[in-house]
Amino acid sequence: MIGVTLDRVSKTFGGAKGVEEVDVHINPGEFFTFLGPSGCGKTTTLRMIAGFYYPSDGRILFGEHNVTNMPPNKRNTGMVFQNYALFPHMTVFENIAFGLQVRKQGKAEINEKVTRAQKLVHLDGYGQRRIDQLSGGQQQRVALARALVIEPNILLLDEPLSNLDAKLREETRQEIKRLQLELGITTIYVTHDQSEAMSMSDRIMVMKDGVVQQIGTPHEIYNRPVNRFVASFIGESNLWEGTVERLEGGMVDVRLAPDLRLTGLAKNASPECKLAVGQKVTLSVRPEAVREAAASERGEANTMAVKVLLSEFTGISVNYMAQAGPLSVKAMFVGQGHRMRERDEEVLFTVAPDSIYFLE
Amino acid sequence: MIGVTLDRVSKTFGGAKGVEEVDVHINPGEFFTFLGPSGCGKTTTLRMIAGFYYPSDGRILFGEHNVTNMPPNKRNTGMVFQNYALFPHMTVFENIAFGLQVRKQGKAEINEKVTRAQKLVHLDGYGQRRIDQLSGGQQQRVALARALVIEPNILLLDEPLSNLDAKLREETRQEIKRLQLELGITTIYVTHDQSEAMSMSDRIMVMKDGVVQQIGTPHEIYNRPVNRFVASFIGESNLWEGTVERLEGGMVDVRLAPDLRLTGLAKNASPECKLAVGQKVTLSVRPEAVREAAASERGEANTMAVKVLLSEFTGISVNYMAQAGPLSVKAMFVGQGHRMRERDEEVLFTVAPDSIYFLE
Amino acid sequence: GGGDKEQAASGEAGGDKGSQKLVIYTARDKNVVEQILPKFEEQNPDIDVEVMTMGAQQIMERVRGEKANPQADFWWGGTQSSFITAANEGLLESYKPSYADSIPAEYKDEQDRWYGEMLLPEVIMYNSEAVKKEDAPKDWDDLLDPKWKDQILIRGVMASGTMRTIYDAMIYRQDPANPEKGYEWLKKLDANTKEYTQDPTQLYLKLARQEGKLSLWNLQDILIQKELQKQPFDYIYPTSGAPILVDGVGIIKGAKNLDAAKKFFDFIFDEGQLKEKADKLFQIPTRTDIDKSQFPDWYKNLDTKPLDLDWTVLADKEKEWMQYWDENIKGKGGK
Amino acid sequence: MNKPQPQLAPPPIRSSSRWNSLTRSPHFVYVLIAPLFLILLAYVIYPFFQTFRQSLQLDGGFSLQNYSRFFSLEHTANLEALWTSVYISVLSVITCGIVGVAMAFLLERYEFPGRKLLSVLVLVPMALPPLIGVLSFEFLYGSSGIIPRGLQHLLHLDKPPFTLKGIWGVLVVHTFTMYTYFYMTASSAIKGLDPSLEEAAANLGANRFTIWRRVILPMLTPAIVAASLLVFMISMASYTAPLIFGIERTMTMQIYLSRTNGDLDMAATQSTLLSVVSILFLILMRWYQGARNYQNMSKGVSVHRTEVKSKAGRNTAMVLSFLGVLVLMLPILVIVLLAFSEDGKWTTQVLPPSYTLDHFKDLFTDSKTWRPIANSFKISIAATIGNLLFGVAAAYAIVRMNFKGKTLLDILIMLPWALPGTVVAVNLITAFSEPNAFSFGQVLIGSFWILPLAYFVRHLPLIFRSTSSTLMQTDRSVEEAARNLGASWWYTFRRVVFPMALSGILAGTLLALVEGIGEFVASILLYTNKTTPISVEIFQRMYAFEFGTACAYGVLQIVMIILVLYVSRRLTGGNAGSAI
Ligand SMILES: Nc1ncnc2c1ncn2[C@@H]1O[C@H](COP(=O)(O)OP(=O)(O)OP(=O)(O)O)[C@@H](O)[C@H]1O
Ligand SMILES: Nc1ncnc2c1ncn2[C@@H]1O[C@H](COP(=O)(O)OP(=O)(O)OP(=O)(O)O)[C@@H](O)[C@H]1O
Ligand SMILES: [Mg+2]
Ligand SMILES: [Mg+2]
Repeated sequence: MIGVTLDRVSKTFGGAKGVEEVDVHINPGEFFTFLGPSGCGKTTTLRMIAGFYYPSDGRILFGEHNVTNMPPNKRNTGMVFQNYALFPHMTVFENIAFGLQVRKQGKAEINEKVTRAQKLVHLDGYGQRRIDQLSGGQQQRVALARALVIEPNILLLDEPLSNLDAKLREETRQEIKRLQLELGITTIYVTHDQSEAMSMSDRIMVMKDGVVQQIGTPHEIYNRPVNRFVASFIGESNLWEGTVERLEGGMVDVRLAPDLRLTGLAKNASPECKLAVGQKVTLSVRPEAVREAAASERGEANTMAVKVLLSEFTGISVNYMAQAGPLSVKAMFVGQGHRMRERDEEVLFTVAPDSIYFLE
Repeated sequence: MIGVTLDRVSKTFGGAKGVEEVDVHINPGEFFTFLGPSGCGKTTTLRMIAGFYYPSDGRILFGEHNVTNMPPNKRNTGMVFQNYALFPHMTVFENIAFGLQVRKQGKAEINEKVTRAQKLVHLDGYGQRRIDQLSGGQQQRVALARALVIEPNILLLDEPLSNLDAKLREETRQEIKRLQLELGITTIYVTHDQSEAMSMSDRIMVMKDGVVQQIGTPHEIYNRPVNRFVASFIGESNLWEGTVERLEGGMVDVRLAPDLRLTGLAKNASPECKLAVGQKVTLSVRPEAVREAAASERGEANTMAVKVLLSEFTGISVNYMAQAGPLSVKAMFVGQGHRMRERDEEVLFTVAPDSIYFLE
Repeated sequence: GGGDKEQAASGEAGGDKGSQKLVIYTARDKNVVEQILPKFEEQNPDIDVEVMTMGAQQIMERVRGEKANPQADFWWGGTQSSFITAANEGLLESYKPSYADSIPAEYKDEQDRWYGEMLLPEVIMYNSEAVKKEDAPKDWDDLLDPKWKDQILIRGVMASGTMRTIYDAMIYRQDPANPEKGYEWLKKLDANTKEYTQDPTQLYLKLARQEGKLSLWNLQDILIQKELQKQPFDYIYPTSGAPILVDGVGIIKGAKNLDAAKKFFDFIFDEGQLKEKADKLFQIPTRTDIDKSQFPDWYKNLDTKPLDLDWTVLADKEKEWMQYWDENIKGKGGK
Repeated sequence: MNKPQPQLAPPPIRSSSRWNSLTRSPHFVYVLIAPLFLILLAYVIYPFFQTFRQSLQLDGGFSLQNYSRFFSLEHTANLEALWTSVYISVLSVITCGIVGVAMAFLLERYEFPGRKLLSVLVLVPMALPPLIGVLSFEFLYGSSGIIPRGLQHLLHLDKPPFTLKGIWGVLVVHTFTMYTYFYMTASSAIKGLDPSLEEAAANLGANRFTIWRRVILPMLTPAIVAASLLVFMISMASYTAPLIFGIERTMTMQIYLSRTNGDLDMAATQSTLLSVVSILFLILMRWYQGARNYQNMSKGVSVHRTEVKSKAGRNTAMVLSFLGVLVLMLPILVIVLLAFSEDGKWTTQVLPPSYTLDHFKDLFTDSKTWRPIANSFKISIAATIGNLLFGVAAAYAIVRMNFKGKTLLDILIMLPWALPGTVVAVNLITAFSEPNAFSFGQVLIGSFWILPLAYFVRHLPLIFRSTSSTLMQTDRSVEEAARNLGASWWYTFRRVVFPMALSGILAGTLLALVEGIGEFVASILLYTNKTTPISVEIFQRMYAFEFGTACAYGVLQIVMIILVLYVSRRLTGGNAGSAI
């Protein structure tokens, strides 16, 4: 098991900046995820760890060892490239076997390992296919198998499941997780799927425009985002601005509109947010924290009457976009118990005080 | 607006079969989705519609017009390729402008449209970049813009959002939907993301191994799947086998285990499922339909005591894998109200009779 | 190297006999070489001769390039002018043979660095199938007759020492002091010229195929083509005389096998050899001390009347005249 | 190095030694490319420097007088020659490009019966023996040629309806003999082209023509640039073709004249300017090519090529390629015809009147016949192996590595190609007639090795060009993947880079090999009796006016080359390493 340290690493492309001063220590055996909008520098960072880019600045350590200038083939990392980078002139089998052949393993051993890897990604029987005879998802699975089969010290996965269906993704995810735990592989995972990131990762690093925003466990990131960007990027969030009116007994009253006031708990505030009476703050409320209130609750604290603008059924849930005075409210109701409303209907929503989070 | 008819279309590759007897009529202006596991023939079908493969058998009609042998450039379809297929020797601007230039539009007009398209996919300012200077997601967005900008009659989208983050995907999805509605474009969408399929599609075609399983609205597919495959593929589902014990007053009692009996509504059965006492049936229960029961409910109908095997927090929900006697139970709880259980704790779960669906 | 085995196998090197070697660069064609060499080898069995055939210009280039470490010993065959150039560049060794005095001064170098081996009168050539002897032009000026328009083929002038000499001679013939007259004459010739061919082979092929009927060429080659190759060619010796070129030989400076080279030098000027060459190869020797009556008929009947030329003037003016011709006359005579 | 690692052990990181810190330095790349520059120093800079120095020297001093003489407006012959050479070269590039790319397209893009055979035959004109090759054009299209005379007889005209003359003649000869550069590079590029790009363009509404103009041709740019450079420079240095068709005012002719006149300074000046023009063209091309990216960028590997092809298109392609190959083969066929006809008998007839097997009898009864053939193969193979090693390494360095001096490297590689063969040979003679370090203390002149060396130097750019254009097309992330899987640089090269670039490497290798077998201009100045190559042998037979035998010899050469082409095709399974 080996940790990875990025020591104030930056990378610029000519004039354009790729990433800036990434400074993070990834623990041995950790499952670490890079999360961020498209073009924020995830791949760039990963490629520096793999050794394909030299950082313009900063150092990269594997354990205690400075590997900043070490050639990629000495690093013993396994990478799934975002564009797969399969060997077009080799069959599926040969692609997967490549890393093992490089390691001079025996024929029988290679055969067995490759067969196992093929099974793992549901490609048994495809060994002799040429790469151009595979579907997009199948290609991605070959790329995955190729990286996993060598059981590297560090696994670098750049959106390895983006072209797979949910079922297969789920299975593969578990398989990756199992391998990681079994072999103690340090895994760095790039994904655009927040829920995937949430459920698999030990820690997540959220980036934006090449700059790290927050590093923390999924719980921390989700429940205690450091800024508006993180709050809105990780899952849906209602972000409402208001002014603190009262601060008493750990409770905070915030006025959002002349006739709308919400009460939350003072401890639910980001480190950067100083709560004080008269201070402008941003409230972050997750859509699934919005509940439907009974008619009897009208007028009670934290309850608001809203008009439905848009409703949408996703299978597991019903999502609303609604309007409460000047505020737009996103809400999400899960499960059978809910009658779906149409556009322009009026509903009562309520938000529990402990599900309000304060941002700067 | 123009409809697309696939008239018993098949495609084989040498010996290997791609798709088999696809027979579907897509209405003018409809948003139609192909859904299925990786390698099931979605891309193949799409490529036949675009004109890159000849069907081995069957006809393809656009409206009334047989286009089976029409060259691709006459079809006025816009396609986002699964592999993007961007022109590497052109800049972002040139890539997007290509289709407009082919259509001999004026310079000013092209300029304006391309700029608009770039903005739409959040690539303003990237016009002069070379393709190899873009991140994976940015490339995908160029591919999308290139297909959208020509405002084709038929839009063929092959996993167009697979490498975008949730935020951007959401926005882009809405943009596609808006364009489709505004211009009445018939859209055929391939995705591996079930919830995306659910929320956007007018109808969905579920495929497996090149064979169509079910065609229907998202509601139908989700709530009335025709077989086990569809039930389990579209969203998570608990599939339990049991024997019908009683059939009375629209209610069905099914014994799953010596000490476990569930009651459901007879009307919730797939067309292929004949309910009769003594008949073996499969019950499909969505994880989100499983609720936690209060201790007081122990022993009541449809309530079962389970042992937690695995629990997982995804941000909006807590997911469980649990064991009830011989059955494994997946459950999903959304929202704040739930206390997360650890492995080996015992919980009471209950399933409402109207959320049980019967399959053959 | 891979060559060693070959050497032993073919027995060409035979260095173990302690025998001498002789490397000859020659612009003579294969017929000549095959005629003469065996006889030389017969006489000098201890000399191992290696002959490399190439164009005169290529010999020049090779000798020049190898100046620092000469690979060849003897240069056999080349125009007077290339020998003069080579001598001036210090590429040739002086050697005065015993019969030196029998060769007129204009056919040899004053410092004995090269000697003329044979004379090449430049004459009018015609296709004997297409033109009857009596219709053929009798003298240079007859070539300008408009009836020969597009009937004359000329070997590319600039690339050929022979042709350049003929053309210089034509200018000189008109008036060496005022080349304008010569230019006028050449302009008219150019008007009648159908094509300048790239090399002799082309010239023969085209003339045989009657793309044209006349040409200017040297006597020896015409006879070889006529007698040995059975080509339908014949010649007219111009009544006013022909420019006579000298084809020479020389020993290369720094030759590694100087003795053998000298032996070969003497051998080719040997009386018997000269006669045989005249007989079989239509060569006109430079040596004047040999009785003409022993020679074959064609030579006995030949009146080698030279044009009256001053070779120093020619050498001096050649570049200027030819450059003018190339820039202002060639291809423009018809207009 | 690559022993399997125990799974839980820390990564196999060696403690840094001095060697490691050296190899990890960003300047280490200069150590890697140093051998390339060393070879160029030894075999290009050192021999050629003399030429350039000489052009600047006058009476022992340094002077630009030669250059002012060249550009003086009094005698415009030099300038005219320069202009003629340049415009012939540009036109040649265009005509060769059209023919070569069109043939590549027909033979690569359509599958029809006989395609394999045609795609071997189409390469055969490359094997045209240099001396008789040019003559065969005369026999075909000259005023007494088969076609003009045939038409004259057929149509009962007084005169042949056309003859090949002047610029047109030069262009025809250049096109027929040089289109293979385009054909080779373009067909390997078409093989490597990502088919999904065409699909994308078609889907956006582009018709075939637009797809060609906007997508395929631009994507072939590296291949076209490579071939253009080769054709441009070799046309600039072309000597015989202009001479035959009466275009005597060319740079090569001027150089020839200066050399015969013993005006070596001027010859050096002219040579220098000739190469300067070629180098300017090279820089222009590099700039043009550098503006864009040609690497396949698609995610994953595209599905096999579009299968929608009309029957009509296929048949047209079949007929066109058959006709094309036939026309291109005509000069070869004429040589075969001549080899079987009696010398001197073919005069005013359309076709030779009498035939004979004597020429071949002569050849096959002469025990020395096979010596030159064996020599040519030996020399050419030796040189090609050198070119292969050097060319591939240099191409890889230029396309994939980051260092300063790429343009210089490129120029040095192209330099010997840009100069007339005579100049190259003479420079080599001068440089290697005495022992020195670069010849390992040997006198190379007069030895076997000078010829392979000359071929190596002259054909430096062939493999380099075609390989680098293929490399430019392939996605480099594949290499990264291999490295990531632990493959050393060499292993990656062997298992990934080489197979993926194979079609380009092979194209260049065949070009170099065949060029070598036909090489004349330098050979004639460097051969010895033991190392006489085919071309010199043919020359000597021509010189002795054994024209028929020379042609028979040419036929033998052509047959050998066809065998080489056929075998190479068999060995590589036809579409060697089509990367996509
Ligand atoms: N050229 C080919 N030759 C042979 N088999 C092929 C070829 N192209 C595709 N296939 C096979 O046809 C099946 C369908 O492929 P297709 O690309 O349509 O899948 P898909 O549904 O798009 O999958 P994905 O979601 O992974 O992209 C796959 O099993 C694939 O391996
Ligand atoms: N070679 C390059 N030249 C210039 N800019 C580049 C280059 N490569 C990447 N970039 C830019 O650097 C930024 C970061 O790119 P990177 O590939 O790391 O993004 P990413 O986070 O992986 O995005 P995605 O999720 O879309 O793959 C992007 O804005 C991209 O445009
Ligand atoms: Mg990326
Ligand atoms: Mg697909």
